[in-house]
Amino acid sequence: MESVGLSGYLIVGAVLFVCGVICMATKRNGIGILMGVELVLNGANLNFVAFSQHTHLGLDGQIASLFVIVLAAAEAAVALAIALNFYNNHLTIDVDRAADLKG
Amino acid sequence: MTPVLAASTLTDWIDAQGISWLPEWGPVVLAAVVHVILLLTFFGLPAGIFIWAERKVSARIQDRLGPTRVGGRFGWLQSLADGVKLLQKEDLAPADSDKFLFRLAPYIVIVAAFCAFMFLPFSNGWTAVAMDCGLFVALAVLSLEVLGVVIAGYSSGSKWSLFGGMREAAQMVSYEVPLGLTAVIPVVVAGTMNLNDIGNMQQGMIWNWFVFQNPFTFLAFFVFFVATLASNKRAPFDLAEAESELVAGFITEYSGFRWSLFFLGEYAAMFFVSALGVVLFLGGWWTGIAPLDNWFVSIGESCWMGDYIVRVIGMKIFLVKSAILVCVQIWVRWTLPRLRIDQVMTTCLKYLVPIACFLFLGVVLYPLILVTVLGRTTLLPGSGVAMGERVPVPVVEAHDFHPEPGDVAAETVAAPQEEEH
Amino acid sequence: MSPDIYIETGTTLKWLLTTAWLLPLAGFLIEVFGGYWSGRKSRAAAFLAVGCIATGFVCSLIALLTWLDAADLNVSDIWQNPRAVAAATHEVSEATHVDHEHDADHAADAEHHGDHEHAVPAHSEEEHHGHAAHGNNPLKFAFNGTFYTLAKFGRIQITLDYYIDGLTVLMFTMVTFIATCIHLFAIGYMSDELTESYEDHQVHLPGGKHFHRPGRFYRFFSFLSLFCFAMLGLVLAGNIFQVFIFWELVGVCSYLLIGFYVERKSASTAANKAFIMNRVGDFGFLIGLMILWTWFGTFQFANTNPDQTGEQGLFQMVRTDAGAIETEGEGLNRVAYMQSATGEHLLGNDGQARRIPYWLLVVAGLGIFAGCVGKSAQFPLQTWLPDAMEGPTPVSALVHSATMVAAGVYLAGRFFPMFTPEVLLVIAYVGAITAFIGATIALVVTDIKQVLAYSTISQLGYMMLAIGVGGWLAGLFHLITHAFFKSLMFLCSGSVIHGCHHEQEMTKMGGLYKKMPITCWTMWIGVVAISGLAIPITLPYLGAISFSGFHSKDAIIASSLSFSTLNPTHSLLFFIPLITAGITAFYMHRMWFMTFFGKPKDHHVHDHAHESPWVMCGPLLALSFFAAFCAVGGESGPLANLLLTSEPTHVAGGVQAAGELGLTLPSHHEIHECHSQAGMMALLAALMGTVVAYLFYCKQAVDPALVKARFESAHRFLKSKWQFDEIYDSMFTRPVHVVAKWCTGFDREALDRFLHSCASLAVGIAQWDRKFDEAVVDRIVNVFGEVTYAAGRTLKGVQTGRLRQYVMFIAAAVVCLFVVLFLFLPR
Amino acid sequence: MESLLFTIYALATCGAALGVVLSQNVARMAFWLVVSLGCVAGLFFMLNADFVGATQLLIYVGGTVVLLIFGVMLTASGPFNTIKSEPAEMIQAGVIGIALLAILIPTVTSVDWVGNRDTLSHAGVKSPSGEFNQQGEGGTSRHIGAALLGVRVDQADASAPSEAHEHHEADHDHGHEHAHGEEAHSHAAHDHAHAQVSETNQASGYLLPFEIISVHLLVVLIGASYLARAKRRVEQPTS
Repeated sequence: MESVGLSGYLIVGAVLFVCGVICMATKRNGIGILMGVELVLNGANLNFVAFSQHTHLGLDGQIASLFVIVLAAAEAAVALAIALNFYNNHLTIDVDRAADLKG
Repeated sequence: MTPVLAASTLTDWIDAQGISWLPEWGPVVLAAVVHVILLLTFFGLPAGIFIWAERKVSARIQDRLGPTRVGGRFGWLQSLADGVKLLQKEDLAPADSDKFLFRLAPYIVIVAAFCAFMFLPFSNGWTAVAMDCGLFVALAVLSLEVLGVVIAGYSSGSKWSLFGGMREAAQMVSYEVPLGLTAVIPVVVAGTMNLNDIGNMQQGMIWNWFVFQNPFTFLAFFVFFVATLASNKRAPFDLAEAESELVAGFITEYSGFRWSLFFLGEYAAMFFVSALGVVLFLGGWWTGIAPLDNWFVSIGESCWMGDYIVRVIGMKIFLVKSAILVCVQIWVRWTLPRLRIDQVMTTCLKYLVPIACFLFLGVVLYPLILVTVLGRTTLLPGSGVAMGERVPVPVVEAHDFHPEPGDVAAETVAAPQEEEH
Repeated sequence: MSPDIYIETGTTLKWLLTTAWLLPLAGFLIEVFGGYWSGRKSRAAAFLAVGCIATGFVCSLIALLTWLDAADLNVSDIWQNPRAVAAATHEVSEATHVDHEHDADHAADAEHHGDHEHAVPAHSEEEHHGHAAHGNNPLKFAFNGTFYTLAKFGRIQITLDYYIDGLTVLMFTMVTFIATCIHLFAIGYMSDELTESYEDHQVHLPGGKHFHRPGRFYRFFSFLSLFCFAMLGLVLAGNIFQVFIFWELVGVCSYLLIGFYVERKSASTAANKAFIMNRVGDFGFLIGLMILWTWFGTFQFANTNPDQTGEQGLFQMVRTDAGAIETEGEGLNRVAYMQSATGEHLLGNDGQARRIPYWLLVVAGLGIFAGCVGKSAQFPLQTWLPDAMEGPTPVSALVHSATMVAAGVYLAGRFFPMFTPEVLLVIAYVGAITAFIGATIALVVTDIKQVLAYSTISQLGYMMLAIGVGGWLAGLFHLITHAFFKSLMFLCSGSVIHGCHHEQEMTKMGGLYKKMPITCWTMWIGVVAISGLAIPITLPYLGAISFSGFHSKDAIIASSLSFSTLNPTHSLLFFIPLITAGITAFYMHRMWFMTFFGKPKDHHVHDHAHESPWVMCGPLLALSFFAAFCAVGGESGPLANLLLTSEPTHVAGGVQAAGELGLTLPSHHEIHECHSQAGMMALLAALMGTVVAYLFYCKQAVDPALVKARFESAHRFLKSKWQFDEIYDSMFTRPVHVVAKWCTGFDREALDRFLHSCASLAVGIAQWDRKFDEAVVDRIVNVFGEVTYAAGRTLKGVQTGRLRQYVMFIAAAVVCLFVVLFLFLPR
Repeated sequence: MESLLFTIYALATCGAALGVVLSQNVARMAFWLVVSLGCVAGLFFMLNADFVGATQLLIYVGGTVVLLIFGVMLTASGPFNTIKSEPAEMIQAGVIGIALLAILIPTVTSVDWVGNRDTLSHAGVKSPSGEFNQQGEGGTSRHIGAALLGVRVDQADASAPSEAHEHHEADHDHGHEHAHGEEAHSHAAHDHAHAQVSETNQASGYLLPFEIISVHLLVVLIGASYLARAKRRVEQPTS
């Protein structure tokens, strides 16, 4: 079987990353932003694993991606808690309303 | 020419036939098709049978007769008749619903349940996808099922459904923890996550089954069973579709074919977790009577097609064990009252999780304690294989000599073991 | 005795006595912590305390029997076969001998009683040949061991030990028995306290009211239990340091119990007095301890375990096998050699023989004895004991007559091997003086408890005297007998006081014998016993017809007579006790007659008097039995024989021209020779005293008031207790006050002024510092703050608070960076 | 075959990611996210990282996304309400996104990865990692576990001091060792010991980070449950 090569995976990762960034930049829904973050992390993960397979990174890449997955779960939990708190206080999840500290 | 039953995978066999006109991806696709067809059988048939069994068992428990007419006696074709009826119904979607997701949800459920079957060994070596971390992937795939339920609940546009979906989400996320922990316990005992290896390790007399391996695994099996009940939304944990509170929970708005897909998924998942329990704890495809097993194996070695016959026998044993577990699930459902949602969460978070953690700790420490106290890793002298010795040595194949990186890597893996001698 | 049996017996005794010892502690803890929750009207504490101490008594009794068995001193043996030396030299009755053959010398005696010697090889061997079966042990035989090691400093260590011999077991039995009786008595006596609101008639509040407080029944019993624990611990202790610990604990209990009616000024003062007086003695004790620790490196009495090669005890180091102190040199250069287990000189780390300056040994002995002086209320520290009568009467009976004050005598007896002849002489003189002073004061006091208190002082002096003159047996014999009859008399007085509604003045009593017959006649037994009266007829095996006090006092007089015969310069040591014996008989009968006979002097008291309840009379009867018969058989009786088992080896044979002063201590044989003579003289003196008292106070043949008027100055002198309190006041208290005043002045004038000037200086500096702070430091900080604030204000606009905009900025910035990189970075 | 699968997965991934960006309904976003992440898991499987793929499925898809949907349900103020972004913002974001892509993709493609790898290995920076898992067998879980403990399957050969030595060591293969007799055995043992030492110098394992992350996770969960616990809702002035 011929190899797809590293570039293909990296491009997919880049697309994921960019989508995530756009998601973060455009969504007014707090949870939407969270999803954007997840996309960005996944883009990074994909890069890690691809490098792990195709370059000298070796298992380090896989382990790093494992750590990223676990930390992303933690991040999601905290972010969700914050979102719920925010919702409790503002009765909406629109992050544009989160401007209480604006000078 | 490699005999079909001796090939390690179907792909190998088809490759070995040397059919020249097949494209390069041909054998893989062909094998996939065959596997899917086989699995669909195991996916659909038992589900149908169990739906029928549920009706009969519940009827008997309630001192009724249940279906009696369809198919002559015992109403054994009742499931089929139901299916036909459901297929004929109109495919409805409520006006307020998110139609796209609403239509999609049942497929997610059914696909998740089906995919889990790919990793299940039905008999020694009969697995569609043999993976080293088969158990892990199977559990992961099975956990996707909840997504369908939650989306179904959300997209229905009904508060009953929404509540059902939320409950399901909370319940599943919680019960995944004890389920995972107790599923890891046999892995600790076996030293591998390969389901086929785990099954093969329980060869021999009945006390070689992992459930009887030590007190911790024994308890772990029951925790596992309870957690599977909950993750399957089976009574007494069927809060997601609690008909007395939520009409029908997340399936309130569904009808016809899509409704039946949910049910098919549920019963298939029931069968799957039972089979998983059998592989992990109850000796898989072994009878638990060593002479009998040995006799089977000797048949397999002696006569033509023996290998095949033996595996078929193993599969029968396996199916019977799983069916018994499914029947226990049915029995539990029609015997115990439903819990409240807070009780469900309490059961999980305050009892099952700590118990599972304790058992996990126990099963890790148990051989150490045995070694300290008795000087060996098994309770009874000579029974079973010592736990530490069970762990398969990392695969180090003796390749032909050429300076290939992987070879040298393998060499070094062996190094630590070398040190020990 | 084989090592196996030795260990077995020792273990049995150890556990029995430990149980008896720790039970009161358990009782104390439960009472103290549980008493808080139980009601004020509950007697539970009393029952618990009685239960603990009674169980302790049973344990002690079993231990006593075990001991007798182990020592082959079974009951019939004691009666019929008086042992070895004791029997040979002390087979005494009123000038008649039961068994003439026992007059023979030791060897003949040993031959004669071959069978007996076979039974008790350890004793005979030790006594006759000085070679103990288990090494260098001047103390016949004893069990010892360690409970717990408190601290270890290299080879030397501080431990909790036990040391069990005949004396220990006997003391245990005596203490637990008397304590049991007194606990029972106290249930009745202290029943006033079973109330939520106890009115203390002796505490006067302004406005003519009396003080009210909740009853303290449980507290009383918890203190009693603690006291029992401490006393038993003292007796069981296996090293001198442990003795000191319990010594202090006993002192604390005494303090608590004397000050039980803490609201009464007199009681709290008396408690303080007792405590401080004891501190004076304990100071000496501590000096003694330090000397011993420095030179000997151990506190243990002796190590007698046959199969255990532990450190040697103090006694074994000081005395040779034969029981002598081996010395060398003269005067201050004199040194004493320490002995090793093999009978040779103990070698130090440098290979030289270990020695201790002789004078230090004397000082150590005197120091320890100073502790005994304080605890046993000997001259010159005797003044606290009469004041201690402020405590409830059971306390007086238990603590201040029978047991605690006896602890001093006990320690003097226990530590006897460490005392050099010089120390013994001091002990003897102190004892004699104390006996005389106590007795004379007792002549004139009218408070019934005070009479008994002074008689206690006097009797303790007797015991010390006996020990000082080498009559080890006599002293401890008297200790036991005295404990019984003195506690009996105190309880009787308690019964009288209780019956007369807390009236203690004898001048208001009289004619009570009809009102309270049991109390009257039990007290009579005590009075006769302490007076040493007897009928000079001898019965076989039983000796003279007499009560216990006769035998023991007889022994003391005999010892002192023998001593003064051998050392004519010290003949005063015979005459003082003889005279005192007469005085004793007089004042005891005076008290008895004044209380129970004659005409009632105060009709109010007389009319309301009543016999005490049975819970109080029962103990009286029990104690009176023992007061009468515990010493039956005299010095060949069971009690004396039991004591003899723990007598130090060197006592029996006497000591010739020992020490710097060349004193000679009488041997058993010599004491025995004086016995009949001394006995007659003592009896005569006692009879005289009795008759005079009868004439004075019963027959009214002579008016006491007339005599009082005649000897007015002497009476005043005695009444003011030989003016000890005044002397102490002017000697110690006032100078201290003056010094304190000077100190105060110095404090105020010099120290305070200096401190004040320091403070004002600091304030001045601080003011300057503050100005600097405000002008320089604060301004700098403020400038920074203002700059930062201004910067913040200007940058505020950038902070839009819109999350998505930030993301956008970041992304745009990344793009820009890349572009810049691509444009300007060389490829 | 592989490229076909890759194409499918890659397209699905990117398409679903676009779906996340473009859909306005949060629930749909979540669905697309699931599809995207699932396909990433598929890509992981294709990269022979089966353990990572399974973890991705179990934790990401099964756990995190369910949590997200849970959050969606809890914070929905009305049925299927959408908070729409302004078109201008969308355009802004799109421009920036395209600019980013335009930078990233040429960067990726312009690097000669294979050449780099060969260059590096020839320079002796690090020996080639190669296929530490046999093609198609997957089975990285055991290797990852070993790597957590510091035993590296993929980098082991780095310890070999020279090419010649490597030859020698390969000669004493595990299977044949006993046939070589005492001398060979001791020699091999010596080699292994050597390898051990240099290994410990090189890689200390990921056990400590792993433990730190476990504790971190615990802390985060407790903190999250504290944050999210029910509080009295502050009345918001309706605007």
